Amino acid sequence: QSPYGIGRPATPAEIAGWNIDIGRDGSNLPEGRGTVSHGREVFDQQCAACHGEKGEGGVGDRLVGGQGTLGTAKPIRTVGSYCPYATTLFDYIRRAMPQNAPQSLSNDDVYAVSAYLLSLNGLVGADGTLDAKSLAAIKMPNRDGFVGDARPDVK
Amino acid sequence: QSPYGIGRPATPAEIAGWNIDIGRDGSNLPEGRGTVSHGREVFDQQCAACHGEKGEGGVGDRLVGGQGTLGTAKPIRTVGSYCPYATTLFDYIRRAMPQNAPQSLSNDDVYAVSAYLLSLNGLVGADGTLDAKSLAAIKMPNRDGFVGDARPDVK
Amino acid sequence: GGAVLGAGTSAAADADNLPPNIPEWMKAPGEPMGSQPYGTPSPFGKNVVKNISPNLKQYISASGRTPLQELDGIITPNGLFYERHHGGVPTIDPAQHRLMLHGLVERPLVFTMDDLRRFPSESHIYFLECSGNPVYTKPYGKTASDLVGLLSCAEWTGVSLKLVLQEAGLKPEAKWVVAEGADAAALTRSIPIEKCLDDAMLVYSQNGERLRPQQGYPVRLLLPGFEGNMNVKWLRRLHVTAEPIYSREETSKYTDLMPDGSAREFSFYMEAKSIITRPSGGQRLTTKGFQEITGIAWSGHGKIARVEVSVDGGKSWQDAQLQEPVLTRALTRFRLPWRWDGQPAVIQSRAIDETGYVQPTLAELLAVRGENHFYHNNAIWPWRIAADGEVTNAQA
Amino acid sequence: GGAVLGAGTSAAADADNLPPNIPEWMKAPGEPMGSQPYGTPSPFGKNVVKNISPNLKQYISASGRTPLQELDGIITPNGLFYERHHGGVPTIDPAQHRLMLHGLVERPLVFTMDDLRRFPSESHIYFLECSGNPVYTKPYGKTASDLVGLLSCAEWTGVSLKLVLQEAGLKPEAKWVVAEGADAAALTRSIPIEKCLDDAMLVYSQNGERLRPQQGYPVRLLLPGFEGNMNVKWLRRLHVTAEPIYSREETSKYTDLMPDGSAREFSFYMEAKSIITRPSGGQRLTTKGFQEITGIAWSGHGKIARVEVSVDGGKSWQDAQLQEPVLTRALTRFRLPWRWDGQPAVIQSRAIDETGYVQPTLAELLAVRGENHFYHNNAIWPWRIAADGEVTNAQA
Ligand code: HEC
Ligand code: HEC
Ligand SMILES: [Ca+2]
Ligand SMILES: [Ca+2]
Ligand SMILES: [Ca+2]
Ligand SMILES: [Ca+2]
Ligand SMILES: [Ca+2]
Ligand SMILES: [Ca+2]
Ligand SMILES: [Co+2]
Ligand SMILES: [Co+2]
Repeated sequence: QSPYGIGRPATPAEIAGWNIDIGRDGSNLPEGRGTVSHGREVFDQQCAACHGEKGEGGVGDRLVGGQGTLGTAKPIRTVGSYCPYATTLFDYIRRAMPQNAPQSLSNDDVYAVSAYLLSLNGLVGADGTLDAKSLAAIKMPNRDGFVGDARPDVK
Repeated sequence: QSPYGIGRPATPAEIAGWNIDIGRDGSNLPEGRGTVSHGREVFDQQCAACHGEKGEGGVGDRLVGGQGTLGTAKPIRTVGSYCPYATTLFDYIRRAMPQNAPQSLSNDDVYAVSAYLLSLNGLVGADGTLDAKSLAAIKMPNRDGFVGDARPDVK
Repeated sequence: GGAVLGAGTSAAADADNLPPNIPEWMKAPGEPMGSQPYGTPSPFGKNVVKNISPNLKQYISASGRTPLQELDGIITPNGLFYERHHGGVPTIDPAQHRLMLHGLVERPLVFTMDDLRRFPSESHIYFLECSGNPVYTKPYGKTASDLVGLLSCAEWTGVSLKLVLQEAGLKPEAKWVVAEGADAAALTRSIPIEKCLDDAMLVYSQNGERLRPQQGYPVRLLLPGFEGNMNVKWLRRLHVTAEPIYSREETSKYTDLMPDGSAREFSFYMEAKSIITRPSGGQRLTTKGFQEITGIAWSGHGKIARVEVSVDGGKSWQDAQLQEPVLTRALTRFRLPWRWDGQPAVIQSRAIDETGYVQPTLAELLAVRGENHFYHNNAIWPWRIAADGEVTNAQA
Repeated sequence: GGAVLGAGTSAAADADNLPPNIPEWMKAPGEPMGSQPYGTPSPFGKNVVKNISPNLKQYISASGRTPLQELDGIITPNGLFYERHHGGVPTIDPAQHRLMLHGLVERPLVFTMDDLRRFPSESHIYFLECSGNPVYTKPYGKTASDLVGLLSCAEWTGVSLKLVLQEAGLKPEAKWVVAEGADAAALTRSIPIEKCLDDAMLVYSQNGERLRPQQGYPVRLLLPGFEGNMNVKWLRRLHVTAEPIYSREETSKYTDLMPDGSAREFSFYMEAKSIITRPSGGQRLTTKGFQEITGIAWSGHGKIARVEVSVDGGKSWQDAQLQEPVLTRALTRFRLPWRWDGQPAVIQSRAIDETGYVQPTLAELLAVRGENHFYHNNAIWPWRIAADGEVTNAQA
């Protein structure tokens, strides 16, 4: 049925090992959980050097604040103000952060540090915990801020 | 009259310094002259290391012999057997030889070493001398051996 | 005679090598055969390198630009192809690289590089451009490379993505393909299935030879006309899905903020654009009289239909000559003969593509998109020529 | 799946980097931006270099071949462009290089490189081939590169020679132009004026960037379709004459000896030719089933009209698909889908150009030209595939 007969079947175990994509509905979020307070520990140790003590930015992006600024002359785009889905935050941290050692965090730690960053942005309580279900349930402030490609927009 | 007005005039002195082309009629051959015997000295000192003691070849091309072989199964193409014009020999030695120091020979030496190579090929007497006039007058054995491009030659 | 001088033109000549003298490089043999098993440019061209800012915040997620004003024709040599990566350039052993194809397919598959090369191949000349090329706000760059150097063009060889997807068998719900790179950013973008079944390719060669590491060795995605970031390099995984994955690179980055605070997402195509590369910013006209004006034009929507050039600050426009053949979604070189009268002048080009779209001015773009739009700036870019021949950015 | 394996394909995979494991190159950042201001190929491609015999008599007047069987598409990357020089590769300072134009002209002129770049420019993709590619006698080469690797193709940019000649004004007696290189061989060839006023160019760029030293930096002659040697590199002088100069390179060398002892002189054009590059000598089929057959075709007389491929030792022939656009005097990539049944096979291609000329067999050429002809061998070259998949030269 394969027209060229090229390639070999991918096994479920192989797919599970490589498929780290998280759907915006939370699909494919792994098991595990993490608290804001553990997230603060992870962040202080592994993230603050690049993103600042309070996520205010440095070599790495600013991660906190900016809500309400997107329509102003000086928009501040952060995870809190701009990112439409919390799943994206989890997905990105797991695949790419910390920049010096990507894919090194446990799933629990990714939940924890996501929880901490969301708490810094006022989107999770200071004593909160995140797991697959609660992370998927978060409604980000800019969730409905995106529109399609309207180009050609100059006539 | 120059459509683009690009470039500057070349002076006669500049042209004279660079124009080393020798026509097959001997045009543009320089003043000077050289004997076979002086040519042997030049050759022994500056050419034999690459072309062999008697021009039999080495790192450089074989320069002697081969007359009468061009139509055989093992043609030997040399200055003597193949080259249609003696002017080509002069032109090439002056511009390109000795390979380790091109354009270093005096015109007299180029005449001399050309005379020597032609004498080894039986085309100049052992006590001969070459200058512009006598070099241009030499009729090389393969002078009439060339034909035009007959392709396409396979149908 | 005089010329358009680039930044790196060497100093005045040493008369020893000028006529009537014999230049020194004719008096001794040059480099022997094999001194460069893989050739490199002349040492006299050592200034022609990628344009990399010495003041970047960090160099792991960063970009390096093609020195467009130094180049001719439409092909970018591989050594000068622009770079943008988010996790540095990985060193991948092709024998250990795998491409996994899974998700909404009948038969999830794993391919080796040898497998990918066994498919029917095809080659096309396409441009590739980063969507943030250039930004909308000052300070604007000085040279053509500073402005739009995140742009290159090559002959790509690979397999049609459609054939690879057919090998796995798409399920009816398949609407997007999520592509992931094998770099430290595991860079991820969602591609609409229509593009994947149209002209998308998995490419392994660039200008004849294998991809450079900076361009995705051993295999990358190539989406003709789509913004550079989507052409995922070091491709390791294709996940066929029903909706986009909303990856960080298609939400936080590569979306276009509008003045009202909304943002355009999934804005894939690079619209028609052009720039004069000679004379251009940083160069100098050293003489009045004949000067060719030349540059490049391109459009993600197809072929360039026309390039117009103005030498009077936009008052009047003339058609430039287009280098043949004009290829779809490739750079198109344009040329216009011109005589400079020695007076100050403002020169600029505008591209029109086969859809009839006309490259806009910066003011027109800013009026609609505002200063915070960041991506997809395809404005006309004028150069100012001063009476002394200096060429500078007329918007700066 | 299996594949056509090239000589340098890496060894078996280290399972640590295979799925389901995360490959090591995703777990730490790669090379930062700027680690290669001028990019180079992957270290895993270090076997893809020019094919230079280790047994040459000397390396000053010698050649290095393009590894054709490793390449895709039609563009040869500059680093792998074939080389042939007679006095080594000179290192020329472009600021001290001059082109002199004299002889049967109204106004002898000297041009700087800046002058030459001021003329109207044009770019074309053309092949370049050495006339001795390959020889007529055994031992024949093992690989496509060994056989016809003195062949490459690039996008060239420069000025039409016609414009430069017009600048000096040709006298009516002008019939030839003698071109001289600024190398240690002061290499000299006579070009008929018709070619000089047709498509001849003075080129300074190759695939976008300046010529490589090995290809004539800073300026060379480009005579589309003419034998490589005439495309004089490091061009310093154009002498307009009434007859050819009968230089050593057009008498002693680059003439074609016939069986009767006569020799063809001024045999300029490279006739139509093709070769299968994959699968080709030195490679190995590792599996039965689908294999694409691909190769290149070219003709000095214009466009390739058709390429036919035989997979049964010449009994039957099928039309291959030609890569678009087919350009005049450029390489044309051809492709044919094929399924190998695991049996021994002999595969070969033959090119037909727009003049209707059909690429001949070696036997046909030898019957007319004999074994001592040396140059302009454009024979069909068959490859033998053994039952174990090994591909070898079927004429060897
Ligand atoms: C060595 C420096 C470094 C470290 C350590 C690091 N980051 Fe980052 N981070 C960056 C850089 C640089 C970027 C921007 C990358 C890009 O744009 O490609 C980034 C981007 C991000 C973003 C995306 C922000 C956005 O708005 O798109 C998040 C979220 C993030 N980092 C979280 C973390 C977390 C959590 C950690 C620790 C577990 C961490 N980072 C550690 C450098 C670092
Ligand atoms: C360092 C080595 C070397 C030296 C010294 C040298 N040659 Fe040569 N010569 C060569 C080589 C190599 C060639 C072939 C060059 C080529 O084919 O491009 C050659 C070619 C020639 C040819 C052309 C032969 C033909 O049939 O086309 C002539 C004539 C010649 N040399 C004469 C001389 C003379 C006279 C001298 C001394 C004044 C000299 N050579 C010194 C290496 C040398
Ligand atoms: Ca000097
Ligand atoms: Ca976009
Ligand atoms: Ca000034
Ligand atoms: Ca390992
Ligand atoms: Ca010839
Ligand atoms: Ca065998
Ligand atoms: Co932990
Ligand atoms: Co003397």
